[in-house]
Amino acid sequence: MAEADVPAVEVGREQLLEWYEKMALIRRVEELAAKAYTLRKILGFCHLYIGQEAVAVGAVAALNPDDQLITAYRLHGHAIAKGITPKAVLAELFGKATGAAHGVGGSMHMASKAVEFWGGYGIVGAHVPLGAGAAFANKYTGDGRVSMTFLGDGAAQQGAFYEAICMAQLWRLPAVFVVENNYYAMGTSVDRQSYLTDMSQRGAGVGMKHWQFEAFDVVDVYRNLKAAVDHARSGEGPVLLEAVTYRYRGHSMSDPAKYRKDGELESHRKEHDGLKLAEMRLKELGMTDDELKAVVDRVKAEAQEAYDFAEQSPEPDPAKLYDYTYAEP
Amino acid sequence: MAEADVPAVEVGREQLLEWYEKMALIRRVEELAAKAYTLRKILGFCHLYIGQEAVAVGAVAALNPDDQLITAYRLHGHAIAKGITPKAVLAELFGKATGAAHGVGGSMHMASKAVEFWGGYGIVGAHVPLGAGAAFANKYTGDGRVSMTFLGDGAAQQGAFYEAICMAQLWRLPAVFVVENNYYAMGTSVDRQSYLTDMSQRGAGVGMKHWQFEAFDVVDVYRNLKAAVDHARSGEGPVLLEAVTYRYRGHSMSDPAKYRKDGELESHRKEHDGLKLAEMRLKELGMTDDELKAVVDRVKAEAQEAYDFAEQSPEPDPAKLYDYTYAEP
Amino acid sequence: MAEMQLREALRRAMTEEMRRDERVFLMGEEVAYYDGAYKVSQGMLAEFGDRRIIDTPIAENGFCGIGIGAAMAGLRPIIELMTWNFSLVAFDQIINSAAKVYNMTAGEFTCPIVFRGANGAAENLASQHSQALESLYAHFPGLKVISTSTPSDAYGLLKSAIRDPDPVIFMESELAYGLKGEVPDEEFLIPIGKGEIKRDGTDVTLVTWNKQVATCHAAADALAKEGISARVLDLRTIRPLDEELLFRCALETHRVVVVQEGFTFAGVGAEIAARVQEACFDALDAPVLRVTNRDVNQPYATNLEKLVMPSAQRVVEAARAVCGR
Amino acid sequence: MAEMQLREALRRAMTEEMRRDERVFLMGEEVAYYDGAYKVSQGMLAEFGDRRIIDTPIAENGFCGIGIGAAMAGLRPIIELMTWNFSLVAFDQIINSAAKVYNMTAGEFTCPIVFRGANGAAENLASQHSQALESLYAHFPGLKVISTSTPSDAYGLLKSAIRDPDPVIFMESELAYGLKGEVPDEEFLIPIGKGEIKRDGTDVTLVTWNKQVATCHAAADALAKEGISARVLDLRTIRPLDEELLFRCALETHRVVVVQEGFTFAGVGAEIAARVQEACFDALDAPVLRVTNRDVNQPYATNLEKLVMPSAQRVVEAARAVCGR
Ligand SMILES: Cc1ncc(C[n+]2csc(CCOP(=O)(O)OP(=O)(O)O)c2C)c(N)n1
Ligand SMILES: Cc1ncc(C[n+]2csc(CCOP(=O)(O)OP(=O)(O)O)c2C)c(N)n1
Ligand SMILES: [Mg+2]
Ligand SMILES: [Mg+2]
Repeated sequence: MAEADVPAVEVGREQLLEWYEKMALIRRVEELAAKAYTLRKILGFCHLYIGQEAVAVGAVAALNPDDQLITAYRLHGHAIAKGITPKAVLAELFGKATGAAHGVGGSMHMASKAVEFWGGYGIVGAHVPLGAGAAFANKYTGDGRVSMTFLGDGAAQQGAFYEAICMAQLWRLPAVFVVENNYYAMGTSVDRQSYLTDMSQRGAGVGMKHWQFEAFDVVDVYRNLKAAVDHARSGEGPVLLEAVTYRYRGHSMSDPAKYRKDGELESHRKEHDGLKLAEMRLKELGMTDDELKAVVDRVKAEAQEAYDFAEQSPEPDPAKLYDYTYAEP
Repeated sequence: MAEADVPAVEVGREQLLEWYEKMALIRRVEELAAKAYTLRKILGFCHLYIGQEAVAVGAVAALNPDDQLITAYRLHGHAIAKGITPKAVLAELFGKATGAAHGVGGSMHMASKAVEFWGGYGIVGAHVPLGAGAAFANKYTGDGRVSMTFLGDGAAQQGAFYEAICMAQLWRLPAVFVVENNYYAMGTSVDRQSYLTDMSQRGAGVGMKHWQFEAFDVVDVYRNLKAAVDHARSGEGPVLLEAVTYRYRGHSMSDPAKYRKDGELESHRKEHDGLKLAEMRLKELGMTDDELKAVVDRVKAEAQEAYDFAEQSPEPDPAKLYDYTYAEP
Repeated sequence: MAEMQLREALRRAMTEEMRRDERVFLMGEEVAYYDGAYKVSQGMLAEFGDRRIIDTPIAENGFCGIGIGAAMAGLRPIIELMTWNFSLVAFDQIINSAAKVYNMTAGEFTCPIVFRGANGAAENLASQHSQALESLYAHFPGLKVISTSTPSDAYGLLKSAIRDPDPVIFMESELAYGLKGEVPDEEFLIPIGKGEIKRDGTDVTLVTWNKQVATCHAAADALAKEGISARVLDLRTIRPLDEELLFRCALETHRVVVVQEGFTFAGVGAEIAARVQEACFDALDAPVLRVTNRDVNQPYATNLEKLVMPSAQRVVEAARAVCGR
Repeated sequence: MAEMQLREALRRAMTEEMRRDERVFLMGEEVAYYDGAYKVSQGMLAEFGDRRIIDTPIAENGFCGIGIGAAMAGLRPIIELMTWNFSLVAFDQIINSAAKVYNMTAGEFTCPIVFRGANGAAENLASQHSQALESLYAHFPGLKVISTSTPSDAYGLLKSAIRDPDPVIFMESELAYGLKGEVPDEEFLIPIGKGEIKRDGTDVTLVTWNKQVATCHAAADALAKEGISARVLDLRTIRPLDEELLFRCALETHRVVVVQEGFTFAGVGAEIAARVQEACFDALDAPVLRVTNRDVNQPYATNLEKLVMPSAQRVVEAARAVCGR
């Protein structure tokens, strides 16, 4: 299958609106996180997903609720898309007891079994075998679930990724691997870290179904991911996708991102912004500016509420220090 | 380039005879090693190369003497082909002070800077980055050398291999990687360890020039390796080859090799034996049975002499125990 | 009570656990169609089929990670590493994933997985294939580490390891796979974290585990002839350490020698020495001594290799020294 | 004598060595066009060009291995690991290749390579990004291990490391990169394997290295107010250990506390305790105590993290304990 062969999908107004709202919520939550970071309410590493929201939201739309999703440290978008609340996300970033990981994980590590959001990992590429392991379990139990693993273009250079896709293909695991090519791994552009710049080509080397697609428009993302998930669920084997996207912020909060080409960021913001593209589509479907504004207001309020919740939540209880290392201490 | 595009080569009688003799020597040395192993004169692991001799000999013929060669633990063939003497090889297997590694390495580890034989490694796949590193040095110094790295079909599943070929291609290193597909990794046939059974296809995933070829006839090996080495030396980048071969013995001396398909070994011995194929070619070029027999006798004598040398050599000096861990103790 | 080899005891433990719990499976190189590189899993493919006895490509980092993911999904993987030497390519998955999943997810996910295989030197396998690596793994909170080689202990502890909710490092020994010992017929479990006094004695405690227990027995025999009564404490579990028993032995014998195969520097032996001297300082008549590998990469030749490894002779000398002989 | 930051001292060492020896190069993630994740290599691309200052993909096992191969070919690679946490994916190459090349080739090939980067916790980086891993590397014969954070020591030792014929693990500290110290203007080398007394004292020796030297200075200040005179011994090199100086300190102060950031079990602290009690048993007035990380995976939240790390307060308490206060 190449991108051209991916079947078209019908996406109604309600559906699209829901996706738009989710994307807007992710962005707003992260804007607040950025603010909190400069106020030193959030510490350590904080990797923002702003610019890439369409990928997480469109991809999760292609999953069943009990399908597993796993990602790296740039996780806020995936977490919220999969169902962790903004409150739990921001409280975690604030290092509070009410956070998704009780303040133990911070920006990079949080998870929820209830919504099958598997986290949240900081060693580049190392979570990819875990995602394949989820798919292994799905096949082992025959429960019909599919696991979806997100990784960066940089992560695709790691041996862990390679070994995972080799075995996923050998064993025809129900897994979808999505390389989010956001142009850079920290300060290194894709062409400086790999001879082939389309990471989906790695699939050719191991015989895996693979293709690349532009992942700016949430409907495009949904369409491609739906095809991939359907394929994986059918039992025919895994899929490796490259979703071409772009990150607007630096690698982490401390990166001034001086490595961009002139005008690159501006042109992406103008032509490829997932929120803008969804707004345009919604307007085509008849939504008015007022209706859109109402959504944006709702999102702002929800994000602000989460921020306040995070701020007011208590610190972790020191007595629990030893509770997070062994399940059975 | 596909195998079909590899230019033909002219190989004269003298050349072929030399290769034949080297192959016969390798086989004879290993037959003696097998004997010594059953007598417990050789201990630990001992992985024989019998059946694959054409690969090492044809490949080394395509190298300059100062090009580097690195391989795994099934190394006797490559070692002798590159220029370590049978005496030094067998003495090493016997654990003697006169061995190529002074008795410290055994069957799996031995090396010689003088002939640029780099060894000799026991962690599957882990030497592949070292081979790429030799090529890195060649490019860094601009000395025009090419490194050649041998690995097994099983080793091609390791992340270390993948990372090495990714960077070798990104940096256009003067390197040739040769996967010796000998049908099995221990007891696991290639189709049970990889979805694609032609490991050269891994090159497609990283954009590296690659092809597969049958490596039974030493002239075929030379022809293909020459093309690959020329390409690598030209500066256009590395090459990944799969050499289809077959091992006659078990994985190591303790493996009864019950996993073979019926008749598989016999048909290889009959139709694909590198020594027989070379004999046939030599006869076509006019060599008589007597002339051939003289070669075989010479080889037998040389191997026996090495065996006796190994047997009579002294054990390593215990006072040297601490000499082999730090260059500067 | 049946006599069985270590490999049979391990097999019995895995087989029983797989019969009682459908979530348990075995994965590793050559575990299925080859019946195991060291025949530990012999016959298990025939009983359980290749859905549950799974041969892997040679990709330890990948399949350890796949096992971790499967454990997070609720399965109970047993991952066989052909030897622990090869675990170093999977080190990141074991340390940065398995040992930290419970932490990183704040308990949302557990990681009930067993990594098991042969540890330590066999013979004449040279530097890359002869390492005893328990000291590495015991360093990390989040892991439990077991190292044992009597059939009965291995059986009872492997069963506990498989049922444990945390990742367990389970270390066997290639040289001991064929050694026989009594194993009770009825099912039993041995709790993780409990050592056992394998031989009583009053003058010195030899603290050890896995195949060095045999070395210590030999040393104790020799010491007995010199009138030194040596106790042999088999730790069985390295992490968590059975401090109670360890300190009790130190307090009772006033002299301790740790016998650890493997590298000395920051090894388990150092940990034991550090803890014993801290907890039992006033009761000690002599410093805690260590008998470990000589500080070199392992050589191939037999005469050199013998110099490197702990030996009964070296244990005897250390015991004499702490007893002031 | 100029005041410079740790990162500048490291850069000066690398730059001087690259000027004097064409075989030296620097390779790692973001070392070139980004000027280094922590700006250690700032400006080096501009001076040396991208033939010698080389950005890599995120493939540590691969590029560490490529560095090892390059070293075997006669070059003198400096491999920057962004942090030592990420070295675990390259652990096999560092242990099974670098530490053993000289052994496996019986000296035919040497492996003159430096692996360097930030070690230990910065702040609020949680369990995967906060590890101090010197105890792992010091375990293995074949490696040399340096861990230091004063600009002057880092300069002199990094130069020695680059010129050393063996693989050297060189550990820095993210939190210390910006700290300033005096570095003499004229070129100098500090020999590998030599500790230094950073502050004299008579009642207790605080044995430590890298940024815990600062913790110990703070503790010594506090102890001084209580009338306890604490000596601060900065080991600087972990392997080989400066036993002579270490034992001398133990014999002179009769009490020793080891302060080690990182996990406790089989850590460098255990090694020091084990050696000191063995060599100086009769001279010790109290057991050797260790101040290390609490035995848990590192949490993100500041209040929890503070509980985990060694602190001046904890050092003070340990020092009081060994001094019988
Ligand atoms: C094994 C490892 N090496 C290096 C790092 C440091 N690091 C963190 S993120 C990153 C870049 C990853 O880029 P990419 O995979 O493209 O993901 P993105 O940040 O663009 O989402 C690097 C080098 C790490 N965390 N793990
Ligand atoms: C990392 C690692 N895993 C496992 C092993 C055990 N082992 C040694 S050789 C081998 C098979 C390798 O097969 P292949 O690469 O095809 O080479 P061949 O033996 O056929 O030459 C295995 C699994 C090892 N040495 N290293
Ligand atoms: Mg990226
Ligand atoms: Mg093979």
